[in-house]
Amino acid sequence: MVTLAEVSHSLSTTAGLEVRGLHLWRGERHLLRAVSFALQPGELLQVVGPNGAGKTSLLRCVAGLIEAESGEIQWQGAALRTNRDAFHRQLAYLGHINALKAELTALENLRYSVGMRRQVSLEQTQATLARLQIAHCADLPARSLSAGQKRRVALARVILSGASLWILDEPITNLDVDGIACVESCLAEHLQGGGSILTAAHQPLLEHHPQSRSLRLH
Amino acid sequence: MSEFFAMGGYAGYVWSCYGLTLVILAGNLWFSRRELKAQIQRATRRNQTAETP
Amino acid sequence: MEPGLLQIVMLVVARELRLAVRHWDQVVQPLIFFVVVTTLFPLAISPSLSELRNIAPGVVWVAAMLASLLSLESLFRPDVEDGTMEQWALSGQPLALLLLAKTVTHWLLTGLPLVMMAPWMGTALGLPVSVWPVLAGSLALGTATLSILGAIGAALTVAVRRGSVLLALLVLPLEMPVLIFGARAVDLATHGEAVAGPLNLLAAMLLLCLALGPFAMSAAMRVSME
Amino acid sequence: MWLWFYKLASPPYAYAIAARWRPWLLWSALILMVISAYGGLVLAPPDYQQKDAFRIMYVHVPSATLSLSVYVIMAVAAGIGLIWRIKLAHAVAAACAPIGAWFTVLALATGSIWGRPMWGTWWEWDPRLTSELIQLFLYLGYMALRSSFDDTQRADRAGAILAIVGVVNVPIVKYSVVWWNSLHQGPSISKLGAPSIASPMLWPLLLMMLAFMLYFAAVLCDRVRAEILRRERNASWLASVAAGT
Repeated sequence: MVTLAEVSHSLSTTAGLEVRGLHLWRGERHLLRAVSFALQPGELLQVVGPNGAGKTSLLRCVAGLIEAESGEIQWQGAALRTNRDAFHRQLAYLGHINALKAELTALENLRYSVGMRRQVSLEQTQATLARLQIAHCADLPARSLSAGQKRRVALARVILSGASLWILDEPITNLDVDGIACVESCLAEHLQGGGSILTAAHQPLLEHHPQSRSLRLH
Repeated sequence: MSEFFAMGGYAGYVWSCYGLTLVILAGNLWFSRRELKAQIQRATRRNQTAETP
Repeated sequence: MEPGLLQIVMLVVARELRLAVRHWDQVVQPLIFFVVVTTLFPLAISPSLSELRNIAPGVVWVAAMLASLLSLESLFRPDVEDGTMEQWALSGQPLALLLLAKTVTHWLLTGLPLVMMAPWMGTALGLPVSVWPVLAGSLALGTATLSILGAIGAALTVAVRRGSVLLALLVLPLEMPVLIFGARAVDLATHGEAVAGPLNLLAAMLLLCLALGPFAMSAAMRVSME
Repeated sequence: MWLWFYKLASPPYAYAIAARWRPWLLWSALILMVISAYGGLVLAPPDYQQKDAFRIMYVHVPSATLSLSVYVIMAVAAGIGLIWRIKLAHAVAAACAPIGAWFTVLALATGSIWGRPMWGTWWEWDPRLTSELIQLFLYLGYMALRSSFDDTQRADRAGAILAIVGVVNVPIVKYSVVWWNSLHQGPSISKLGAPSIASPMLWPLLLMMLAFMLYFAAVLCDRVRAEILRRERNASWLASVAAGT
């Protein structure tokens, strides 16, 4: 059970994401029990808990991929169900799988996925790939990239999408040490820019960041 | 009485239709009943387990 | 900043065409299947063209239906499995439009080649050359409707293991009217009778599917991706 | 005004109503069936053309009508469930499908048995029988799709979409089958419908239709209660409701 004391927040909740009393069943298992939290701009909330505690389901539920059995999700004061498209334009979601087409190159993948949301110049894309240390993979088909490189291309998509809310499910899987450091600097930069992050990971992310909190699921 | 059952020579067709109707309607009723009983048992068993965690 | 809807559609079509070029075999297979199925009937029935002529419209149409059904497997399943469909659903753009654009491109790659191949197969089954325009026209309208109805079925069964048999069971009953009017139009044409009626009805069914289909597709896709 | 709608939609309330109404519906259906069977088999004079074979009409026509109207009820319930997210509506749609499918099987069987003396064959591509057959495919498709999802909520919503697409298609199928059939035989000589019907023949038919509808409502009560329990997370209210009636 999540006690509100653990997740105290004082700021007004109209600006960010607010989740109240979320219930979700998977078959017979009562996966999410009255999960409630708020996420303000500039904050990172890390969902922690053992395997099978429902971290991924919670993230997919907040993103709008799964319909919760009961409970209320509000984005900037309005219920998610009524303004879903507006919410999704402000959301970048990274799931377990990297959402890359194996036959397309990294650049093509980014052009077709980010292009759905906003015009992004080639230089901007290449700069982001360079930032994630995979500039050399730009023209390689995704099929030939390593798991870590694919994860970085997916993270590049999140960064380039320009969304204010990032929902990242295990963002640093398959990444090596400096990959993790690089991702953490991107996350910090996003928070600084007023963005908010909801993530699920096994090891803590931006642990010592002032705006970083955690939500434990049992 | 017997010419009633003969159905003007179409006894086989008429009575097979009515027989089939009886079988399907009764069967449907019985299976629905059984399904309901099974669900009631499942629900009450689940209630018991829920009350004694 | 925000891309307009037309740009989005162009983006989807461009991606599909690029993927198709790199997966050329998946585009050609339904065509080969269409030819193979059509050649079964002369073997099964009789080599004499005069006999084949009166079943030719039905054979071509049934073969086209089965070929379109076969090609549906590769419509949504790859995208759902590699996660790109999830990004479409979360892009904030109308999913119905994206799926419609993808289905239309899929029709361009599988339906249209079928329409161009059909006259040859019709002739092989003894249909006169004068029938070609009606055969191609009715198939063009019909395969488009089949693609949309098939896409709804594909969206419903994409999350189901071994869903291809279920897909056929769901979609074929819905496609029977298309078969009835399509085959009838070609049959009337071979007897030189007026074909306006069935062709208009085929066009009407296509418009109905174009209007309502995409919403059923996007609703079904959102359920399948849960 | 909407209060009764949401009150009815709450599972315990609907469960209790179904439990209470079921015996009344069932007994009135059975009584009416006996009366109309007696009227149809004994009182009605034999048809001048089909002689006594036409008495099959008293079971064929009601089950054919029911097979279509149950599909429409299923699609409407599915639509309500999808749009307003009411679990009870999905429960009703799920409950309707098997009953409707069995009515379609009954209509097909009695139709082909009825056709045997008239056309001399067990199966005739008569427009009514053909659209009945396609109707059965729609039911089987719906039930097959539902059973392929293990999560009830997803099965409900996927089934609802198929039911709505199907119900839009039903008139199209009926019209195209009639059009397709009329091309071959000209005005249909195989009149499977009710012969020009005199009143002693008519009232048993109307009574049987009513009886079938009441029967459908009674069986629906049972199936809906089972579907409600299947969807209810904690049916603690079950003990309080007169269980097992």
